[in-house]
Amino acid sequence: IFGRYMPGNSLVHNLNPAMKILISFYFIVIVFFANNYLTYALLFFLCFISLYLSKIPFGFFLKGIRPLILLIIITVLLQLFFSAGGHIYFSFWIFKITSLGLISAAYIFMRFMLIITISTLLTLTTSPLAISYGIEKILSPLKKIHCPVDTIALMISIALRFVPTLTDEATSIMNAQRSRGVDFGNGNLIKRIKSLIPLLVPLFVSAFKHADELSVAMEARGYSPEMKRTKFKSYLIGMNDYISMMLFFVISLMIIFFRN
Amino acid sequence: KLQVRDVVYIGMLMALSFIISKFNINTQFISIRLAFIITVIIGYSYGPIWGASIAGISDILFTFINGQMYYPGFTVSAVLTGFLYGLFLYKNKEAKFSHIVVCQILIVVFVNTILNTLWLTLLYNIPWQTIITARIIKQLITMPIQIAIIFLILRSKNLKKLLFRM
Amino acid sequence: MHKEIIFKNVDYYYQHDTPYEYKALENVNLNIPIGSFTSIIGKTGSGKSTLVQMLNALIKPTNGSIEIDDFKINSKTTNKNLKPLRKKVGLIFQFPEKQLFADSVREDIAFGPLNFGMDESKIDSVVEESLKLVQLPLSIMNKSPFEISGGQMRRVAIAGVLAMKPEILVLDEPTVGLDPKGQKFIMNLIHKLHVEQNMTIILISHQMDIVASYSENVVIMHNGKVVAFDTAQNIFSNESLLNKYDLTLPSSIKFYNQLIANQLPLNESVPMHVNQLGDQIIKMFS
Amino acid sequence: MLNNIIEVKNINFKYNDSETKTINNISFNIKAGEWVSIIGHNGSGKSTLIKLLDGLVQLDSGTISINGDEINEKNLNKIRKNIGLVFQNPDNQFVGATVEDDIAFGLENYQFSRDEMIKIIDNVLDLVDMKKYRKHEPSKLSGGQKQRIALAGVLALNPKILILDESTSMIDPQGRNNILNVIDEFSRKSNMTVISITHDVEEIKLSNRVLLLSNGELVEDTSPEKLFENVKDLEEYALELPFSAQLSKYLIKHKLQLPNRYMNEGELIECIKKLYLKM
Repeated sequence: IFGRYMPGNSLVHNLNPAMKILISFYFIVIVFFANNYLTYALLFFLCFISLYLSKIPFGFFLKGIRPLILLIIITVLLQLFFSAGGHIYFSFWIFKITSLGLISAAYIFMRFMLIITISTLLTLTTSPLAISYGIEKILSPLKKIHCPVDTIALMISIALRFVPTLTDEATSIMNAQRSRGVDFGNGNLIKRIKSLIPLLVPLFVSAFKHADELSVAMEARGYSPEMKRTKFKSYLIGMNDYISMMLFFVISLMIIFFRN
Repeated sequence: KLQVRDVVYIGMLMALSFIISKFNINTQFISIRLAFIITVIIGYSYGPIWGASIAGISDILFTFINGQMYYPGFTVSAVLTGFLYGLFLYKNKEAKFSHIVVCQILIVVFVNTILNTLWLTLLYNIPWQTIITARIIKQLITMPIQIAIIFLILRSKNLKKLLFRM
Repeated sequence: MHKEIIFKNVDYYYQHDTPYEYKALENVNLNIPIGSFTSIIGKTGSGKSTLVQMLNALIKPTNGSIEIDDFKINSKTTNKNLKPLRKKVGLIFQFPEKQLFADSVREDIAFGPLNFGMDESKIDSVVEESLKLVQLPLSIMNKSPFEISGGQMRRVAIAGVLAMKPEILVLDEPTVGLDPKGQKFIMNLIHKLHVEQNMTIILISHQMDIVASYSENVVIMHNGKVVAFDTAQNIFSNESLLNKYDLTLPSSIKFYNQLIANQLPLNESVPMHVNQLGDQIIKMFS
Repeated sequence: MLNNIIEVKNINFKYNDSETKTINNISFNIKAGEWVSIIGHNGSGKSTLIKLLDGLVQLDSGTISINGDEINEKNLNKIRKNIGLVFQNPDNQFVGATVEDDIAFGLENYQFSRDEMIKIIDNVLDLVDMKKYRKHEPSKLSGGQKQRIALAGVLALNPKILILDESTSMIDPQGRNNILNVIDEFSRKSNMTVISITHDVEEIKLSNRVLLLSNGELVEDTSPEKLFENVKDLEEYALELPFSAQLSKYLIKHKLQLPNRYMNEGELIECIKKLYLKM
């Protein structure tokens, strides 16, 4: 499975992808403005509402953030030990746990959880295809300065279309080389880099062969990069999009107001 | 100016960057990310503007698809890296060693060391002094490996035939 | 020492323990005799490729085990010490030319043997021998594997596996995408290896004419299960069995059945290829 | 009298990096509604020939007219709309990330409106019996299914000519039959011309006419029956004799009194039966 999209039919799933990406961006930026418990609480409130509305099972969501747990722990520990100041609770060799350290560890933990929650939620509720559509829409004002947005959109969709194909191919090339005695992921640095050559060379060769033939097929189907094309895919911007946008905007104003 | 083939090639290279990032080499001390090879290839074949745009878009797209934590600062770094590779390597047939070295040093100093450290200090809320030494040491180890790989790609006749079809 | 490759209660789940889990093999029990030519048939997605990849421990059974000689593969098998097994069982994948990577044909063929620790000094003779087996001129050795024709690429890839001197050769659709002449060449090569070197052959194929003409045993797979395993003669005599699993009859048997339907007295066993059918017809006239 | 939908006159073509001509002075006409097989060994120029027909590579000399229009740089778009091309590897012609997106790709290029697209996609998915796969991704389809989508994608534009470039050689027998049936039916209904590059005798048997290429030259322009009967070294042209021909060859070699001409399976059975009853 490519990406971690979880198909569904919730309000969050059905938001316009461009809008969803913009809102996520906006959210990540306002996270950095939060600096006291109230402002963090507001942001968590927003996250929980979104999560609830997405109808994603909480367990599944937790599984989704599992790969990031190590990162969170390390960060929290870093904070705990390195931002000194205030009352000292515990001290061992160069490590000290201080009141200030505890507070900043708590803040950083919350900041991480927020960014991760919103990124994960976006991933779980938006298919790769919808993400590419969203990026295309966000870039579309650039058409005015003659930026080839449609062409870029096609590049992205070709990329997404071939990720599963190339993944399968990479697996089968690896298997073929394994049965010829290659040990992937073993040995020292040089040995590891070397063991990638029998994987990467065939992978590139195959990818470019796909590319050569696909470009002929696309030309045969009447495509040319400069032409005008109509669009099959379309996502409407509905009432829900406006409401969510407003909600995020209002909360961000509150954060500006309540921060220290 | 772009042919149909170029559109498909860039799309395919983006897909490749996603795939090969799964084969990053992680040892106890350092990790080598392979996707920079793709940025080099795009920069060499299509120049700084395409290099920068595709690097930025790939960063956003794949971070979201993978469900990693998104942070806009790293998109800025990716864009700059793509731009620099394009600026120095675009249609650089001779691929002079000095060009590659200067290019990689600029990337290491401005992007990897200054910018990325800045993003990390902002993101993790830690003073830069605590991580800068470790980061510099890591850069000093990976830089020669990256230079060697770029040099190999741009200078090996066989690899060039396979990787650059335009 | 076993005289058989033994699959014992083998299950395999893709993405085990995830929401995407899906069962690719279910309770497979199969004993393939060493030294035989066994074909595996079944629709796309029936689990054929999954099954044969287990012979090299590329994937390991979720439950159950596989025994090949002294090797036992089960869910606990680690990736260490697999080299002797992988040397013994040569795998030729679909479109094997996709595995070519080296600067020269020679280097590519030598890759496997070198990985398995063959002496540098013996490499040249092994490469030459393999090229002769696949009937390519030695002059091709120093060419890049990407500069030769598609048919030649496939032969070089096969030579690369043969150079490892496997005792068991597993082939997944080795003739797909080749023209009839190329197909015949590959099948004759496999047949020759089987007859002359007594190599155990396990072949996956969709082409019933090929399966019928060459194999001794046939396995039918359907939805991850082995639903039939018998001699080729018995399998292909059982038309309703083949129909049940959406498999076609070989041309020779189709024609034979039509002759029988026309009340011609061909009372022998079903013919496995055109010459056998021809012989039966001639016998009918004598 | 049927019109010539394709007229090829004295065409020549050579690739830049090659020393010999890939296409050497070929001329032929194809009538609307014909099903023509093109055969020949690898490197005989078959694939180049069809790329020339679609204007995907440019002629060195000679002319090609499609539906009355001589191919030049300006009318490529019109020419290509008349011609649907299905290639060998189903993976290398799938542009869209889902089935419906892929079929839409060609329609978007010819600027159909969204409403038209929805209708057309519905129709062609019905035609190739893939309606329930509409939202599926290509990686979840079998080779045969992908090839059916490729076919749907070109039929969506209602082409006058369908060209198959070894389109069935990489898929399993059921998939192959399935596709050939769809094409057969569609071409009869809409008088679509079919040109197919193939190594497969079953496919050749479907055609009215066979063009045999060798080293860039057109060496035979004949019917399937005559081909199986007259051409001695079919294997040299990357073909295998049909089963009935193989069998009668073997029987004749073993002194059975069969007529020395090509017979299809039915004819051969009749012949053997007669012979047996006479005995």
